[in-house]
Amino acid sequence: MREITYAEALREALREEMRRDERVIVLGEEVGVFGGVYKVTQGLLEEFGPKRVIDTPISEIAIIGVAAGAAMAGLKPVAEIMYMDFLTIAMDQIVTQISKMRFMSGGQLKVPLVIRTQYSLGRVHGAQHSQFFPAWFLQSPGIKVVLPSTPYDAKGLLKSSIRDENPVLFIEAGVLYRYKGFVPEEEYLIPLGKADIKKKGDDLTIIAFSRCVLEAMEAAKILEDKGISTEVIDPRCLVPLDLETIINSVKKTGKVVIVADDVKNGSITSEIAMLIIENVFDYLDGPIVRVTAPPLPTPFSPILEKQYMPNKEKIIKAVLENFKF
Amino acid sequence: MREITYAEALREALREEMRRDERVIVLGEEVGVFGGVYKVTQGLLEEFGPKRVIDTPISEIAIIGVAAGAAMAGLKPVAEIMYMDFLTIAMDQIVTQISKMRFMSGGQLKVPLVIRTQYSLGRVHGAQHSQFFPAWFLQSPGIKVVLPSTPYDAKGLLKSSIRDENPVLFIEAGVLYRYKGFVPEEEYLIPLGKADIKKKGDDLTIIAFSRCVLEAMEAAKILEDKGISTEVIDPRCLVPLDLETIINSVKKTGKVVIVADDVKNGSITSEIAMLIIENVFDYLDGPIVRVTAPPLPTPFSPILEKQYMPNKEKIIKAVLENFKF
Amino acid sequence: MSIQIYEGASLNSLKEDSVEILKKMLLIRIFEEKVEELFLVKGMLIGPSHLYLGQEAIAVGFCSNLKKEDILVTTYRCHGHAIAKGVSIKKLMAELFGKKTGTCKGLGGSMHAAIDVENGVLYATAIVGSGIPIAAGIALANKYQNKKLVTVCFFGDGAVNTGAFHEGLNIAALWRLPVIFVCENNFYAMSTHISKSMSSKSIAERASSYNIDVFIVDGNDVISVYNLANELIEKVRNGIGPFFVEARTYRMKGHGVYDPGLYRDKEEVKRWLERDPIKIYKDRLIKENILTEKDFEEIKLKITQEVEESIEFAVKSDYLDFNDLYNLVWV
Amino acid sequence: MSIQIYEGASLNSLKEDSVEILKKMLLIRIFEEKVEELFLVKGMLIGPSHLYLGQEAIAVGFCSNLKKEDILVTTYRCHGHAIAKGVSIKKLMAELFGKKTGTCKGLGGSMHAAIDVENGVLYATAIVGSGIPIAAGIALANKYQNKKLVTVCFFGDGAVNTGAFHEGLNIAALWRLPVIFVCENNFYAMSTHISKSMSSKSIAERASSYNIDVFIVDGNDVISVYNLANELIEKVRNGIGPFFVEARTYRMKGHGVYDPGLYRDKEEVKRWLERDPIKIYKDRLIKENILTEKDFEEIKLKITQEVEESIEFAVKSDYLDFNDLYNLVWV
Ligand SMILES: Cc1ncc(C[n+]2csc(CCOP(=O)(O)OP(=O)(O)O)c2C)c(N)n1
Ligand SMILES: Cc1ncc(C[n+]2csc(CCOP(=O)(O)OP(=O)(O)O)c2C)c(N)n1
Ligand SMILES: [Mg+2]
Ligand SMILES: [Mg+2]
Repeated sequence: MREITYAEALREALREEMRRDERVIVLGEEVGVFGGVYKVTQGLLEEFGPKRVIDTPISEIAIIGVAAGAAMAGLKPVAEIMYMDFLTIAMDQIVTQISKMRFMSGGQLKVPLVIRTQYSLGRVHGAQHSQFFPAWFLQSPGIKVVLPSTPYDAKGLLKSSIRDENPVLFIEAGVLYRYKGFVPEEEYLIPLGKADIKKKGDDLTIIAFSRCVLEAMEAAKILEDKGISTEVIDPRCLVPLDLETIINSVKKTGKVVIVADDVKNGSITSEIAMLIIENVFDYLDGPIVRVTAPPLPTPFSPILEKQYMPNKEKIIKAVLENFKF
Repeated sequence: MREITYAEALREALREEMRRDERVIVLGEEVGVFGGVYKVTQGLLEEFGPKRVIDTPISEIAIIGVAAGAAMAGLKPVAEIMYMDFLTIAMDQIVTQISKMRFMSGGQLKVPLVIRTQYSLGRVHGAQHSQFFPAWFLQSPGIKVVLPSTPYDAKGLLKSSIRDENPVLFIEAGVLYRYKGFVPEEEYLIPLGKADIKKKGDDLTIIAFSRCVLEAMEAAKILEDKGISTEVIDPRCLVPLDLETIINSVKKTGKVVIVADDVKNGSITSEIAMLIIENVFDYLDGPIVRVTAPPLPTPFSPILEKQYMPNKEKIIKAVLENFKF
Repeated sequence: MSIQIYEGASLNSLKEDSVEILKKMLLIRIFEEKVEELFLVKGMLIGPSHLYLGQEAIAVGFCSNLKKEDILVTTYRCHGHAIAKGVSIKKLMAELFGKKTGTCKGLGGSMHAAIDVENGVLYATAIVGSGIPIAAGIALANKYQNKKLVTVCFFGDGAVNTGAFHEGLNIAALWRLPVIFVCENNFYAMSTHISKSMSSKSIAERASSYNIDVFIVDGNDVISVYNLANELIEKVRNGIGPFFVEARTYRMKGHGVYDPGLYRDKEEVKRWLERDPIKIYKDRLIKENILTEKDFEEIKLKITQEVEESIEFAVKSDYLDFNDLYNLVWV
Repeated sequence: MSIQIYEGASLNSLKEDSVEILKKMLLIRIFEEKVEELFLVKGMLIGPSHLYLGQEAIAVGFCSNLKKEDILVTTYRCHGHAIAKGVSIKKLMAELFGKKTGTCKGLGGSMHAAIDVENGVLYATAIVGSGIPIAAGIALANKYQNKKLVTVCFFGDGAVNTGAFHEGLNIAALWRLPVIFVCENNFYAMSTHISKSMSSKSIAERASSYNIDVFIVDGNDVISVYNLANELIEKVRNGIGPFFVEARTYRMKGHGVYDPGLYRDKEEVKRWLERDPIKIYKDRLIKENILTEKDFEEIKLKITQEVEESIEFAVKSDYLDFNDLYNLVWV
């Protein structure tokens, strides 16, 4: 079984899709000569040339705007925004333009593009380089949101994102780039909107996103030893959301913990929790417990950042809390 | 009893605070010579001169950035962003800069500014001029969020916002500008973070925000005739949120409907609902029902826009649905 | 790069098109006057709407040189560009009424009504400046695919101060993209005169600092606009670009239909109204014996008829069913 | 407005400051070298950090002319500006360690470590370009309050392509704000050479299109920078502004501490290293008999000692308690 890193898996996805489809181009800051600040696009310039792997100025508005225009006119751009924080510069293009293009043109426009970005929480980057706010895009119908947690998922989901005819925001977890996992040699795709049950279990459902899936898996192992059998679900996509898989699990376990790296208030955990309550309330036999970041900007200090983040201890505590009921 | 419009009430607040405190300045597109596209700032230029009432270029990044700098350096700027949609252009300044300045400087910086904006849902403005996404700012600790629903509240809250030492996002409802209500001649302030019980009641709590408060009040009247006594709570501020008032009401009624103009997924209603569930779950004797916009961009067509928006009929339906339990 | 004041008042080059051009300008004029009436007098339309009255020469001068497949990116002030590019006025009018027979099925409204992929109007945005990087992206795709297509991006003087303008122009110039940026300088952004919003001496000067060839043209003189457009479009079709045009013009009315425009000096308004682009051009055609006053009246009558029919069409059309909206968010 | 290539190599004007200036530059140099060691050799520091090695003449040339109350806005590459402006290196170092004795109590880290309100460093932002409109706002407030304060805003060549740069510069020029924009053009934004990111012929040319007086100065020649700064600061203090300075310089090392900088041509690097601003200045001082080689060695030793002490201070300091964080979000 072949093991490669999350970054390599992403690179393979890009390379395969670029080979497969001439319309796919890559653009962003440092994606070409430098191979990406986290080396995800390394080697692409050499293979595909500067026409298809395009270094841009520090112009986030234009990176996204150009990608949108190119998508309208027949290409399939993959635009990289170096840190998720910098999406805040391009929100007009992402939310007020791209997400609404198809709808407000009465279905005329098609804007098949992927915005790749990564959040750096956990890498001691401080308040302006650690933001994670996927919930914003729930409020902006018209763009899909993907949150891969493993090399396998990263590759399969990125390939599907590139083939999708809709705009896709593909949010990577910076801390995972060097993390290795099984990725087959053969080509495969993972459909957008299909959750993955990362671990089967009967007593409680842990729903975790992105980096937190790993923490959840470790917590699950420890809990198993304590005799608590948890099921770990990784929705993988926030939009579209595979509510069915979540619901089926909750029907089985009756207990839920939701884990994500965003700040608690208005987080994706609020939304997932409400969806569960609105759909399968009667099956719940304990409170839904949420494990998230607290309502603070991210502190730089390494010690404080660790305390700030969701981790396996906090997840275990949440699970045990649920079992008090 | 004096009745004035919501726009006039806002103007009075600005005028009074500008008279009271020389540090208060107003800046934005069309705020000076034109008096504001919705006439909120009319007459201010004449009274306070171009040094304090500053027309800007179409530069949303700079409007907010300049306000931030001026606030750091001792002024109390009130920056106007003409439509809430245009906040998407300035999100870096609002979220990645302003909201984090105090925290990431270790408490050194103070950035007392107000960003006034308005959302135009209900005015047939189409997808790019009708957005309402207050939930975004829940994810960005460090900025207060105010949502006035009446002329009285608008005035009292704006005055408090200007006096506050923190950044405040003050979101007006465009459809309410011409709506009249009681506003006393004498000066008054409304503290930020204090909900208002717009109507007392015993059977069910309706929590409504901004424009939806009016719809809720009309629904409440009709429900009263049907023998259902609802309590209508207007939190008025999203950050800080007066959870206590909400909790006390829920403890009394056991039933909740939450109404807001944002798109359902990831909306402020999700968060409020979860807070209720996390705090007073045991008091609930029916599902929390949410009345929001559907997961679509806003359609232009006047007929479709009406169907798109929360209204009293939808609220009544939600209340009756709750009573099925 | 160079800044050139373009004057190309020769009628010769547009001979075949000369009456067509007048008709197009008139169609825009009469369409917009009717729209204004539908808002202000008849109360049949609501919402924001920004008329193209007085700027007709620019849209027509450019679009008369474009092929159907060539691409426009425009703004909320888009009716004129749409008509000049060949979009059906029936669909356009229906869009203003929010009907499902509209260009955008009634979901866009006046500010996006121009969007008509079939006729190459790929985008009309209501956010000032936002179309500029998008147009650059379209040009990039055309260049990449070796399509000999021309992209023309229209925007106003107010857009020049947005971050999107700066980032988009820099990239278009840096990558030498086949696109023409046309800034319709009507000297006002809402009530704000350009002297109050832009530090540079002129739009042309600012644009040329990006290392782009810039042309200043009288936007009320359709012959000059046409001839300039012809030259630039030819170049861009052959892969040379980008270009920037500052077309100086004036709004006959307020910013939007509801704006009486009182902030403008009466003398200034009067001076510009005397330079009505249709009147100037019509007089020229008559002087050159290409047209008679009678021809003109006939054309006007016919167009008025056509516009009335578009209203009838729009009024009779249905609204989309709300449930259909769910099928229009995603591909 | 004009673009002027500034050369002011006269030592006279800085006589009293001349040794102080060397000391400041050396303090920055040695501080940064130690920081690099703490990251790469000792592994005692983590996270992103961007050293000021090679650019010392710019910060020192400017800040030596500023009063304590004058204001800086800087970026993630901010240690040099902080030191030049008088921020304690103990607090600075403690900030890099994330300790509560740091300038920002450990909440900012290297990229914001310069923020020290007491010493007039009001802001250090990690988002390229974002400080430019903020600096304009600070200048607006100073002008409004009739404070005779100077605001200096530092940023890199890469910032020139951001929307924030454009909007901020336009407003500063339009409103004639008392601020000096100093673009430290080290020719690279990460690995991207300026020729690959900017369409304009030069940063100076782009800046001057905003109707601002622009000066190009050798950023490795502290005497020129000092003299230019002195002239401009005098003017700005008297209400004349804004000004824009393109200071040409070079990073001695990679973009951040972990970047070996392999994308740069070896010859180019070599050429620039020969123009080490400290070496140039030191040689000049020795030549002019203001300093001896021995003085220099003594100064170095003393500074090294001082930097070592800052490390000791930082290491010994405590972290903030997590619960304290809740008191630092709101006033
Ligand atoms: C980013 C942004 N800011 C503000 C507005 C509000 N607004 C709409 S049109 C307009 C004036 C634009 O003027 P100009 O670019 O000169 O175009 P014109 O209307 O004259 O055609 C403004 C400020 C907007 N739509 N988008
Ligand atoms: C808006 C934004 N985009 C991208 C980045 C990532 N980034 C950090 S520094 C940098 C290069 C900046 O170069 P320059 O402005 O020349 O400053 P220098 O590092 O050379 O001092 C980039 C791209 C960022 N911090 N902010
Ligand atoms: Mg204009
Ligand atoms: Mg640089």
